[in-house]
Amino acid sequence: MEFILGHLNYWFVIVLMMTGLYIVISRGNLVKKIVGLNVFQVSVFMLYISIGKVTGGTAPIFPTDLQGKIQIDPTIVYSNPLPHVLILTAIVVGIATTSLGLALIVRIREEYNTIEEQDILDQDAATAHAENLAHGDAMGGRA
Amino acid sequence: MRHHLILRVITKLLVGAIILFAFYVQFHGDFSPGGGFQAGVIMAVAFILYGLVFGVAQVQRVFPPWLVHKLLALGVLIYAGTGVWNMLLGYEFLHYGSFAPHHMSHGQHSGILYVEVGVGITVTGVMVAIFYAFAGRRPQLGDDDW
Amino acid sequence: MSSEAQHVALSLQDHLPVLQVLIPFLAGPLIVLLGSRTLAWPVAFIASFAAFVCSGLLLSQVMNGGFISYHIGGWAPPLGIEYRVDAANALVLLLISGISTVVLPFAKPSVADEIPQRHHTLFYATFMLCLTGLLGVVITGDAFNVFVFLEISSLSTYVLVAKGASKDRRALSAAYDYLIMGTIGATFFVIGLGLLYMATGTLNMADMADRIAALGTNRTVQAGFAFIIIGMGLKAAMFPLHHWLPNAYNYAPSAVTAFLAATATKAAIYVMLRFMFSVFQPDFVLDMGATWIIGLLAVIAMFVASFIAVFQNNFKRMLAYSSIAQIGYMLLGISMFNLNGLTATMVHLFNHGITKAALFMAVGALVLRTGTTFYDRIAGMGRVMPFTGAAVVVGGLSLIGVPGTAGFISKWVLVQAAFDNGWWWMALAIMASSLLAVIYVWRIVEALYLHAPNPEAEHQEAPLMMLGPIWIMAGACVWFGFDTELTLGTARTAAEALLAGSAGMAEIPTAAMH
Amino acid sequence: MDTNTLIFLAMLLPTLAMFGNMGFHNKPDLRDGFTFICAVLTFTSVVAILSNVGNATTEEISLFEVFPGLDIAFNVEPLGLLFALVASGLWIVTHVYGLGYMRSNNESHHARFFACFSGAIASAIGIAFAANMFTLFLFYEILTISTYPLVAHKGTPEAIRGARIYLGVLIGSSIALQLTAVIWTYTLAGTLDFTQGGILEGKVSGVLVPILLGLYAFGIGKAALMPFHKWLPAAMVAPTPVSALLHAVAVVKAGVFTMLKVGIYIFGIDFLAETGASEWLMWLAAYSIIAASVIAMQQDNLKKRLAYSTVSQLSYITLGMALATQMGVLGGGMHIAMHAVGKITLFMCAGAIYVATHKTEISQMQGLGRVMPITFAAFLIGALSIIGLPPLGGSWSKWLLMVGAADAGHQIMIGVLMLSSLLNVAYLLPIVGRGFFLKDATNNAVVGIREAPLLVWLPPALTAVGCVIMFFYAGHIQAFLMPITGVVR
Amino acid sequence: MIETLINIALFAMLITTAFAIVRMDHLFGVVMLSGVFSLLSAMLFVTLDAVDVAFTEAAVGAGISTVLMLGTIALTARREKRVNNRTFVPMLVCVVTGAVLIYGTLDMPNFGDPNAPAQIHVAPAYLNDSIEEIDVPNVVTSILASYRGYDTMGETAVVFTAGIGVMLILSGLRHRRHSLRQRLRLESRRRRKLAKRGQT
Repeated sequence: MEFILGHLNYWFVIVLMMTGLYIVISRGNLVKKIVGLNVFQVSVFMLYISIGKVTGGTAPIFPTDLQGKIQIDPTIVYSNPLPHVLILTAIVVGIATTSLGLALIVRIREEYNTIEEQDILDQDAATAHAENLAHGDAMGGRA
Repeated sequence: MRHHLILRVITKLLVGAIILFAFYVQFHGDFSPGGGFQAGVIMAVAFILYGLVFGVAQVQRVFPPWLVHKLLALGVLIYAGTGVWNMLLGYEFLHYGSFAPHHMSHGQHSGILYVEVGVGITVTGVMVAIFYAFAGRRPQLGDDDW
Repeated sequence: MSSEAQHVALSLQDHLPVLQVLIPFLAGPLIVLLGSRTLAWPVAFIASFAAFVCSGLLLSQVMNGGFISYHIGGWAPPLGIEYRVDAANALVLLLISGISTVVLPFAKPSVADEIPQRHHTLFYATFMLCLTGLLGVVITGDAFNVFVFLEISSLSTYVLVAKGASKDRRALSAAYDYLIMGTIGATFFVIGLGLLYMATGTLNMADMADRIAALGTNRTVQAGFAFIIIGMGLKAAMFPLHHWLPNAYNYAPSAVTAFLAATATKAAIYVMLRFMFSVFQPDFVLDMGATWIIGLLAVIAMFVASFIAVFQNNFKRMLAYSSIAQIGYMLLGISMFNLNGLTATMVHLFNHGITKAALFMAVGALVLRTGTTFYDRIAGMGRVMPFTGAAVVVGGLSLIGVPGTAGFISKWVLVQAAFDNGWWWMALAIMASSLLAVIYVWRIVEALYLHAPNPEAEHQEAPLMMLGPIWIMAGACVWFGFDTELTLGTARTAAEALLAGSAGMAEIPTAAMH
Repeated sequence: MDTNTLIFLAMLLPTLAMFGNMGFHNKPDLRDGFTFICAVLTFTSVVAILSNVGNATTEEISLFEVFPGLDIAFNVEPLGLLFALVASGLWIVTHVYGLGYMRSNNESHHARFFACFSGAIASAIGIAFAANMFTLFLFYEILTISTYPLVAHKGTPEAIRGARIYLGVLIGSSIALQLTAVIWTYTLAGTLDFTQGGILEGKVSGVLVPILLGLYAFGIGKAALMPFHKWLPAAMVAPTPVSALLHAVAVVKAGVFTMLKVGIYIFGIDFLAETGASEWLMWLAAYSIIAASVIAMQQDNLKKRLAYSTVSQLSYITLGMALATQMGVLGGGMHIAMHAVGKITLFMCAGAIYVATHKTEISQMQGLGRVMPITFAAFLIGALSIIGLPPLGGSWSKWLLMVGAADAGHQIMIGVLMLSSLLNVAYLLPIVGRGFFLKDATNNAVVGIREAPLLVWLPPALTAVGCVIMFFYAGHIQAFLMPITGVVR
Repeated sequence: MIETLINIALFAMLITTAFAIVRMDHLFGVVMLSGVFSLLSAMLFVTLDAVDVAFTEAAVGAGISTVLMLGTIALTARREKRVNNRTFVPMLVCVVTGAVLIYGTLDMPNFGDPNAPAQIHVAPAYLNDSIEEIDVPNVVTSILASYRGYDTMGETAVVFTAGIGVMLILSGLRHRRHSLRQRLRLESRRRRKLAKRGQT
């Protein structure tokens, strides 16, 4: 029981992660893929933050007095600040990726007039087919 | 959205407050949650809001794109420059202790301050730049399509 | 943290590890800040060259064993981030910075031809960031720092690939696919790191290695291992995870392809090696049965990708598939799991890098004159561009592994490794897959020489700015086919350290900063 | 000059000729003259090496080390010296012939042609003087690559196809099999130096010995052992000078030379004899000899017929090695020289016929002997030498091979050799007979045909005379080669 | 216990949101749900004592990225076209990956365990020494800007890369979107340029 309770958090996170991953690889809409990627990444952030949590702990910010001097209270338990730092970085990386992805989507839409993966693949396949017709057998056979 | 009078008035009031809040988050990050990154985002939000309500052209008059470009590079250079300065002082890269060799934490304080400013500037610049880039494209949908 | 009184001022020499990354790092924003199209290229080139010098100096310090540790911010690991240079990563650093220094002069005319002028400033800034990211990934001794720099390089790579869109819109979808796959890979890597952090409480690789060794069998660590290998496998285009690569390489601007093909996947392979051997122990890797899986995938890659390469009608795409096959050789070296095998991986990483750089730059020269990379359009160009054509031949021979070229050396060591394990059938398989290389290389040679030149093309040799870099790389292919002291010697030192596991990493260096 | 300098000179001069051809590509006379001088000087250097060292084996000189235990090194030993002499000597003749052939046939791209030709000679000399298997392999591959443009020279689809087969078989077999064998040897023995008595004894045993030998035997595609012989007929699309020098002398001889080197200095004859590892190779060689001869009989294209004849004759040399007896090896070594002179004569005659009449098929050659007597006389002498009749050079090497077979106790092989001689008669002499004695049915074709130009008919005439001379000097060659068997030290 | 219940409740909402994202094909709704997801996760981060992270996630996930996504769908399309032929392979991938992860959890320390390796190895050093060494109340800031300041510099570079990347990608001409007049003007300019090149 204790094991289950102690790991329930992680399992929830895993379910979320896999939902995100599922959206990324199963959906054909480019924007939705990016949303999925976000869900996936945010769930990973949860994994990290869960690692840092200490039962009965508090946020790793020391109390200060009015002059800004740090008060040290040995009874307070702090959660692990390191994962927080890592995740701050990771969030930034995430938004950077998202914005790039979205910028690409805007351009793709302009060039292909669609943001559905299948349509893009079809158009690319058509282009490739045309290219192969033009260039394919010009070399006297396949090999 | 030129016709939304209330929006325009409130926006004008809000922008100042948001910028103020951004500065608070920037320089109070040592004591409470927040820091350069969050401050940068908030600062950018101020400009984005202004741009959304008054149009990109308006905000670009206040905050011209060329300045945005310079700023986003400048922030990174401030951060890395802090480290280079430490190196010039004969210490490791980003060893803020070098700013006050005899009082460790003072040096650390100034170091953190500088780099957080760098982060803030870059993040503001980048967010605004991204907004400009997206806003520079003509939307496919009108207001009422939602 | 030492007390202030004892602090000895560091010299430039001591700062080399951080300068290695810092110089290109600064160059990126500097180019943007200057905002000048004329200054962008010189700044980029100088920075890249300086990084090359740094890596040369670093390599000369560690090529006979030992390592340099640099504590960024003065915080000793595991509190702070550590840069740690040993033979393995010094060689990769040299490759990456060297390739970028050679590709940049080539890029100048190529980029001018392929990318609209108003983008040049930002293009070179992005290029510098990509270089920074790759160097940072390779040099660091901190596991999370790998992720941060990996993302710098990845993001800039997506952008660089997307810049091919001014010639072919498919560059955009290729970049998007790469972005999705790359981000999944990076996220897998982060998950793996999280699991490792959970089990060890540290992020420093050397520290992690000690703690993992102390843990014994631990399922969290095992899962972490799987995620890290798969995550890096995606970045390295390990066989079933390679789908992003052909399109990305094919539609990216020529200069970008030349740079990426020679460096990006190599950096990922290096990280894989580093984690497998230095963080997890060699024994752990064996217990996981990872060598068998990697070996199997490698062999499939060698044959399937080469086979696909044979049937391409597009030079660039053919080379992309050949890259996947060649990555198979590197992974095969890992799966051999002996000294020669790892040496082969390291040395092939280097040799294949220079070979592909030469070939992709030659492609760029052909694109400049003909506008495309299809066999029928570049046909006969070997006659009107004799030097470019000859470079293709030299690079192609190195790809096949003909003696007197760099590719031969790596193949030699790899086959030797197979014999060391008594796998003579594997030796034959390696050689048999080389036969496919003979076919796909020779198709392009025939196209270049045995057909009448395409009348629509510009009948002129590539400019000197391109020929120089192409021939530096082609020359390197030949040079390193004979002089193997640098490549093979360093690779062997690196392989020894890697096989020693954390023993090659653990002790606190005597040459520490203070 | 000391021997080391001469070795480098012998490789350098053809390389120089190669660059000369590229450099002076639009000054034909200067270019060809330069090449001729280089050819003469190359031969002179090889002769000078001969006068310096005789038939001794010299210390190896390492050019540099690629990695420990593996260097690019050269030395002189009798077999290699013989090969170098043959290759460089015949280069002079063939160059002269090539000039005549290319100019009277209006072939294109002379500069490229002669540049590659010189490059091929340089690598052949490199093979001859290689002191270890690695160096030999290096030059072996360079030889393949430098001859590729020669085969593809005409640029016709047929030439491209031929060149593809040529390169595919040669590079393919050498990379896939020979290189594997080389690396395996290196892993086993830790060295690749050619050592009297071999380096593998005691390092490998059991079934692995024949497997390793197999990797070598098939990997040395240039030796055209069946079933890796296809490239040789395919390469006949090349201009005749190429067929003459490269595909009768340099390339194929490089193959069988490598085969002998492997047998003598990597495995060691005694080791082979002891383990019986080469027995299967002997049978395969015997099969090749007969099968190729039978195929040759069915060819109507003269060059193709000669090509299959070459396949058959090369297997003599492989057989000599596989017999693993002193006499066999000697015979094989001598056959390199004897067959070279004989076959180059035949090829040059075929080229001369082509130049004069543009005929390639044997069935069209009725009566040509009477209008081209010198060419056909030379052809006859060459053919007789190949068949092995005294007083021509070919008889001696065949004799030694038979003695070797007897020594080894394989009387069947004597039978094979004799049968092969009969087959040789059957496919070579009818050509001459047709030329001299048959009348063309229409009789039109002969009208207006004259002997080919001087530069084209003189070289085969010279080599035909060479065939005769070699008969009388065979004893010298045998004595010269003696050290390779390890008897005289 | 209450913390646990809150956690479970938050996770339940998160999972519901995530599933709703999978099901929904109206992109505007998807984007909004993604914002909701970020806000919920920010709340979760608060209960897990990560206030800095919560702050950032709220600002970035619910703020900036939602705005960007809205901007994108404004420029592209509102609806996802449903192609439901690919579910098996993605499902398989997810199940296998999830299984590996679950396998990995089996040896994990319990959630919130104060004696977990992560709690006893490096983190205490930060918590104990940073007061003396850096003297900043927010330990996250100390680590972020000093102990691991180099990572943060890298992070800044990532942001910078994204910024110039978006500028590079989006600053091209929108050829298909030009009005007729613009197109004509561009055409004449190009022709003039060609003519000039012809003269020289």
